[in-house]
Amino acid sequence: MYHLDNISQKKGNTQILRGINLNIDENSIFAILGPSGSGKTTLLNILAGIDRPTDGNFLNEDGQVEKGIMVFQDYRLFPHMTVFQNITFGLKVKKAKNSEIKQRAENIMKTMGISELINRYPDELSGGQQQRVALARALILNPKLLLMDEPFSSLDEALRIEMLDFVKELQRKFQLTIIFVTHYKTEAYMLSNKVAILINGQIMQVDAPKKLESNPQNFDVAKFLGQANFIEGSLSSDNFSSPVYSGKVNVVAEEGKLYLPFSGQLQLDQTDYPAFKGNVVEKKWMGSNLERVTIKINQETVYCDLASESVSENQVYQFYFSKLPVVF
Amino acid sequence: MYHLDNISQKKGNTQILRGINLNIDENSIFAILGPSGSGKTTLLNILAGIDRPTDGNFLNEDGQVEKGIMVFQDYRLFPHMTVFQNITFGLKVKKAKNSEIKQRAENIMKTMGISELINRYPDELSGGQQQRVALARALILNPKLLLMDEPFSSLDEALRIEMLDFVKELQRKFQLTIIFVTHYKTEAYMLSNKVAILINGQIMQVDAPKKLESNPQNFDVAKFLGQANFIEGSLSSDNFSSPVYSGKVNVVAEEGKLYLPFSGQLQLDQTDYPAFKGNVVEKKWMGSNLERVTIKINQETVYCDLASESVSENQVYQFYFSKLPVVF
Amino acid sequence: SNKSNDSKGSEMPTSYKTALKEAKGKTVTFYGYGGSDTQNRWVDDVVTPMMKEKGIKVKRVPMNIEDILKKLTNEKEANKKSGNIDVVWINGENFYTAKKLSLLSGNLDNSLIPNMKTYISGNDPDAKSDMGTKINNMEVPFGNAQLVMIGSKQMFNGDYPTSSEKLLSWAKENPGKLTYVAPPDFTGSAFIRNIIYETVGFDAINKAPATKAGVYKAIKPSLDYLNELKPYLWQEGKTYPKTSAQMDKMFADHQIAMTFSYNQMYAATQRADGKFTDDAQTFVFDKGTVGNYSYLAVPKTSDNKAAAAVLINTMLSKKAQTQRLKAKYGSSIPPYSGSKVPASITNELNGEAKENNTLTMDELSKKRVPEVSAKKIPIIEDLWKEHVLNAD
Amino acid sequence: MLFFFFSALAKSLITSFGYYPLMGMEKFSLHYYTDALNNKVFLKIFFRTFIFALFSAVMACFFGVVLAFLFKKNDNTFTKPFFKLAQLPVMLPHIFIVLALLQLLSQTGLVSSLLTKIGIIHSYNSFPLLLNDQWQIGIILTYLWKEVPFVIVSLVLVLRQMDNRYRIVSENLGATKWQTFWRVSLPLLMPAIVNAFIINFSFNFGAYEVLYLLGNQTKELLPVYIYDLYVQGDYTQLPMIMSLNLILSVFSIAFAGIVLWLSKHLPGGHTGGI
Amino acid sequence: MESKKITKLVVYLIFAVLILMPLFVIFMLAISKTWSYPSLWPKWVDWGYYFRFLFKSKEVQSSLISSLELAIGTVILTIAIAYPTAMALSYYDFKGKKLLNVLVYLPLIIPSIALLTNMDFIMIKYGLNGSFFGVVSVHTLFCLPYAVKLLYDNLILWKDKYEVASRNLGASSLQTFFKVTVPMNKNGLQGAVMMTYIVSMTQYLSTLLIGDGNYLTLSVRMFPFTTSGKYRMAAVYGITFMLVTLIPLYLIDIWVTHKGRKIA
Ligand SMILES: Nc1ncnc2c1ncn2[C@@H]1O[C@H](COP(=O)(O)OP(=O)(O)OP(=O)(O)O)[C@@H](O)[C@H]1O
Ligand SMILES: Nc1ncnc2c1ncn2[C@@H]1O[C@H](COP(=O)(O)OP(=O)(O)OP(=O)(O)O)[C@@H](O)[C@H]1O
Ligand SMILES: [Mg+2]
Ligand SMILES: [Mg+2]
Repeated sequence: MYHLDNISQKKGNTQILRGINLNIDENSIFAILGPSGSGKTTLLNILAGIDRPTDGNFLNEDGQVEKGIMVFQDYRLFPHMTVFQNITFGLKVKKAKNSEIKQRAENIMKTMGISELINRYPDELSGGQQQRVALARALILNPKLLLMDEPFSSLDEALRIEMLDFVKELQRKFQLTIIFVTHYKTEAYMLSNKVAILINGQIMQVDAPKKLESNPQNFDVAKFLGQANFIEGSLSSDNFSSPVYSGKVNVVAEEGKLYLPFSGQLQLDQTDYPAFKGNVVEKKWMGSNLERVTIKINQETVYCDLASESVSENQVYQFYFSKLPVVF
Repeated sequence: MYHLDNISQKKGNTQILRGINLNIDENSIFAILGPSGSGKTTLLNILAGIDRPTDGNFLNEDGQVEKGIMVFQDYRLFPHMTVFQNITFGLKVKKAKNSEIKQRAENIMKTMGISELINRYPDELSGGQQQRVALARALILNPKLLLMDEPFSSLDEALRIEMLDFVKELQRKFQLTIIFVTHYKTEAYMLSNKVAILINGQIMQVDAPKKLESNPQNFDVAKFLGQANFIEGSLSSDNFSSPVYSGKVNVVAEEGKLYLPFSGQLQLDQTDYPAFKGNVVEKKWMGSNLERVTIKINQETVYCDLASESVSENQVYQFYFSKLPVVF
Repeated sequence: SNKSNDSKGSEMPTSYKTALKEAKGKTVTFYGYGGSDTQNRWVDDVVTPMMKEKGIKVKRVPMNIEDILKKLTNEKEANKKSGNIDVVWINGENFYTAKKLSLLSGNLDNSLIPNMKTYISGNDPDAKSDMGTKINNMEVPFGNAQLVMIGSKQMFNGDYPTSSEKLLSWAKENPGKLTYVAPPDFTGSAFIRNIIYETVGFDAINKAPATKAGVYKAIKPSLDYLNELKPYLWQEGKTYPKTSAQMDKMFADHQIAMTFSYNQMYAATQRADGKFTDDAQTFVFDKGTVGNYSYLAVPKTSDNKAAAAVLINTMLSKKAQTQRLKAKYGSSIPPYSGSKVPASITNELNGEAKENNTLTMDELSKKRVPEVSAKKIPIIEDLWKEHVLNAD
Repeated sequence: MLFFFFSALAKSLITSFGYYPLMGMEKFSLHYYTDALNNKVFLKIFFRTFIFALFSAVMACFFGVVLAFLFKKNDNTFTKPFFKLAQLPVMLPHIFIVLALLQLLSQTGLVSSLLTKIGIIHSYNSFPLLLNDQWQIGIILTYLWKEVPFVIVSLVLVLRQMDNRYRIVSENLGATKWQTFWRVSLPLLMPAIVNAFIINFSFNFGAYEVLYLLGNQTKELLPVYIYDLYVQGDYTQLPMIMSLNLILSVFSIAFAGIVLWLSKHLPGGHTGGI
Repeated sequence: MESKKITKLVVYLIFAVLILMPLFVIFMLAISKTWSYPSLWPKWVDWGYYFRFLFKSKEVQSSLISSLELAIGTVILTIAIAYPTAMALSYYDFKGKKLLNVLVYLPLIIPSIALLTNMDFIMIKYGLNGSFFGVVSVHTLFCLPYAVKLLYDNLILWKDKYEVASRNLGASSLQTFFKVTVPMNKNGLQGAVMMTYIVSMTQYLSTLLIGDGNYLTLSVRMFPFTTSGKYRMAAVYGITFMLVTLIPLYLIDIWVTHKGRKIA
């Protein structure tokens, strides 16, 4: 178990992190998900021992500082080294045997699909290739604690999934602890069963993916997990009233906004919670057999992801909530 | 109409682009989608006049070279300038009026959510903030031809959608031509109605998003758009036989692989094309009300995205193709 | 490095004999101006081998006297009893300072330096005082220098300006053809002193108190003379050559008609070197020119006083001084007292003078005037700067 | 080593306060400083020296920057030999160029000879006085000959490391070559230029050798003024000499500080990573 | 395009002439006699003179060795001090950084009369005058401003981005220094080594004063000749000086530009 104990960070006049407390299981993959500028990189830098926090500390089970190996958001490939030299840097400085170095490098380069780039210099690589080299450079070390800062952001989906699988397998095989940071929730969900939401320098929620989406703990989390409509209205005890929907709701916070995620909450099938009648004005195909449907209810616009072809444009449908809606 | 006429590029011994021909409508958004290392950046550099192709040329309707304004994949913010100075650089060198510069900068910074960063230097920004500044620096110019290289890769989903909307609006308002490059297909689909697939330095297909997904023109495209199972089997005329499925197929290419995309092809509802019976061994929640379901048929494993909760683990279901399956 | 522990410096031996014995196997350092290759050659090719025969090594260190002095004062300030400098080439103002700071050891007398006894008479004024500073056995002369003028035969038409009046009138007729090196260059400074002798005489300056006001009062006519000359100098006296080397080049190029040197054979050596032609003729002022000796001294901190004494004696020896008459060693006149100069040397000198068409030793010594007190030299230089250079 | 250095500094300082027991001077006082600062001649020389040092350093940086940019790495035919050539003067002591200039530029020098031969001038008298002249031309030429290459070398060493990524961006955003140079390349090099400038200025302000050989007596410069005092060998003047030296040093340091401080506020003052 | 090339060519030629002309004059001075107005060419030229002199003269040879000894010692000591200093200045923020930034120039600024004479006093006091270490440390002092600033110019370009990465991957500080810092900033190092070597080589007064005559380097022997107008001797030393500076530095330059590659 790793303990983040009240970590705060301030740079210049900006308070970037505000008292972060977290416990991270060893031998697991832990994801930190948060919007741009929320402090993810700053936190990871502290965990890697690169930056010192203004307050708090990061200790392992034995109460000791452990420095994780980092995959940097901006790659930081050594510009004067070839791909091979970059990847084997960590092993070289550990004075591993040459034959072992070579073999491990070959393996990992194959997995990453960068075998042909072995003698290239970083400035002769594409963005995604650089990112893979950066990933390989850290993964080759099978570090006990691995820290990854948006490690897949420049990879296409197919590659990303391959990489995810590879990382998962590596974690299982070598019993690594992986803390990784991303702004891309699907990635977090796919890699980890425990996701912490970092917004504005604070940990807002730590939960399993599905729990997060279904029960965001506050408005900020809901908004960030986003792809949701927030309908303005007025609240009196647990009764909400708005042009779109008026009726019973589950009150989580007092912002007075009805939370309607694009997917998972609205459906056409009948349930106990009728939502509204609305006119489908536009459909935009989104891949994965989904369509983003734009619905007009009176003057309000609501978006909703539905299965492809389940509705037609310019028709009015009755929508239902799949469960009692939530108000923040 | 912009014409890409047989553009080829070679660097060192690597042939990066191989005779690219494309026509791009003015006043539209054109997406180039391709895997990592396929040559997207290289192509965009040529369109921006930064690199000279070894062969071919890029001309506008009048047969002239037009230099587009570029959003660089690696941002390239001027390290010695503040956010404000970076953003207004293009206007400054055009000698725009100070009051105008200030007003436009304020507007765009507000839209990008970086107003508070106005006096920061690039090395005091997070990755996503840098990307937004890079975007703002180009967008503020309302350039006739705008080239964007993975402009949203470091942004979280909520922000990305805001940015996409903003770019779309800008395009409409100022009648821009936008060519943008991405590896992230949803992004391409959301921004553009015409997507070119660039793989291995060649344009493989140019189509509307939905058409692309439903009718990939060859195995490479299919694999890239991917999130698909490719089942090995043998083909005799239009009859395919494999442990998973044997029967009639639509033959596109002769690789002899059955193409089963994770989503959109397999369903539980009955159709004219029964696929196979399989045992659901795992479900992984994917957000957006989808679950990735792992199905075992004999020894083979097939993945499939289904609506959440539509199947249960360790049960056997009958699956159907939504249309006649395709073999590459 | 040949440094010894600084517990104590060596003692000055009492006789040359003990010195010789003590010095065997030692290395003695000779510190002095290193810009004269003829002189360097003399030390390296003549003196060093002679010392080697006596079992002593010589190391010549080219260092300007102000730096040597500063080093010695530093040693003293740091309370060091021993140092690296064994023999110093020194004279005039610097000797005055060194003596005042008691940096030098004494006892350089006839018993320690036998050649002093042989060649230098005790009442030779230059053996008793160095520019007005009593020597007190702290210095031994080892070279003799006298300011000579070198004129262009062609430009002066054979009629050299042998007095300040002649110089002035020639200058008025030929504006821009004369100049002198600006002090504190030592030949330039010597020229100005020589003009003082010409205009007010040695006694006037010699008796003047060593204060700025006193000297000014005494040399006012000289300064006036120089100011009168000024507009007829090269560049109208607005600028002066900075080094004698520069002036020599101007002379060689016939840009100016006259240059100076502290070495009476200078024109000859320069001719041999291909820098001057036969056009260069040596002459002196009728009333004489400034002459002075260069001396050797031994610092108190010297580690090798015995070897130092041997070196000084060797430099003063007839053998070494005879060699020094050769052009390649600078054609330097020995510092021997007039009565004690060996005949062989006189003959050689006169022969060479004839051969090179310059002044004989006799003529020179007749036209030699003594130096002013060392203390007054900086004052004169300051006054020149104030009243001539910067006069408007 | 630093200990030696600061001890030496302390010694200068103590001496400059008039404490020099060797000459029997044992009282501390500031009067050497006040005297100097009240001395019109000294102040005039000081000001002249400052103008001179500033001018030479600015010129050196100007030509150095222009040349360094003209022969940047992206065109290879000139760059390599150019850089090698620029290294040459850096390697030679100043004294050499003095020697060569005397031979070349004195009124009877080679240039004058050449001009006379081809009939442009009548005789050496019409050749302008370039050495030991009122305007310090000889000194400035010497300094330029040494310092322009120094600026070039130190800039090229940085330029080599700096790729042209930012130049590309700038041009892509519509800047002209000139604007790019002015707004992007130059600011990025700014710290290096400032460093070279300060080094040159400090040298020009404090070194005496060249001034000693090529200066003009009526337009004396500070280092020579001090050096002449020193050579006179009058040790009672040592405290005064030290105080002048320290005034000179403190001024240079303050000037360097001001330049560095100003440079933080110039474009390029904030140097982020590249 | 074409006219631009021509302009460049012209500028280049002018530059080359301006640089080479004085060097040529020095060379000619070393091998000639009787070169006075208004002749454009010396009357007497002996092409072999220089080399004969060089091989014959024990003095030149021994001073060459002294010069090299000191220069190499100085380069080592200077780099050892300058590198950490430059890294601290360019990477980290600390109290007194601004002050240090300015103080670095001090050895250059304080006139040599004040600095050296008092330095000599200190050296004498601690018995270091005449020692190798003493001379080298004084040389180092004068080299430090150049070395620190040249290294700084380069280090500031990347800051410690890559060092951080290297240490994070498990490299020790020393490994990081040799495998990352130095190769990435080899241009700065080249500049620093070059300037240090040159500055050490050209030290005159400090070598003489602190060296107590134990190190009669080329500069020490040459200086008096130059000031007293023995141009030929000075030129001979000068040429030698140039050769021993030129050759090693060009070798370094070749090594730096050819080994490895540009960093972009
Ligand atoms: N040196 C600095 N001075 C002031 N503020 C800073 C500095 N460095 C970073 N910040 C601010 O701290 C916040 C967090 O930055 P951080 O890089 O940790 O974000 P992030 O979560 O990694 O974002 P992204 O996903 O965009 O990379 C940002 O708002 C950023 O502007
Ligand atoms: N200087 C070079 N020398 C040789 N090959 C190069 C060079 N620069 C790029 N390449 C190769 O060209 C191919 C295309 O590169 P490019 O940067 O255009 O890819 P990309 O499509 O933008 O990829 P990504 O999405 O990863 O940024 C890559 O395989 C890359 O390795
Ligand atoms: Mg980040
Ligand atoms: Mg790319």
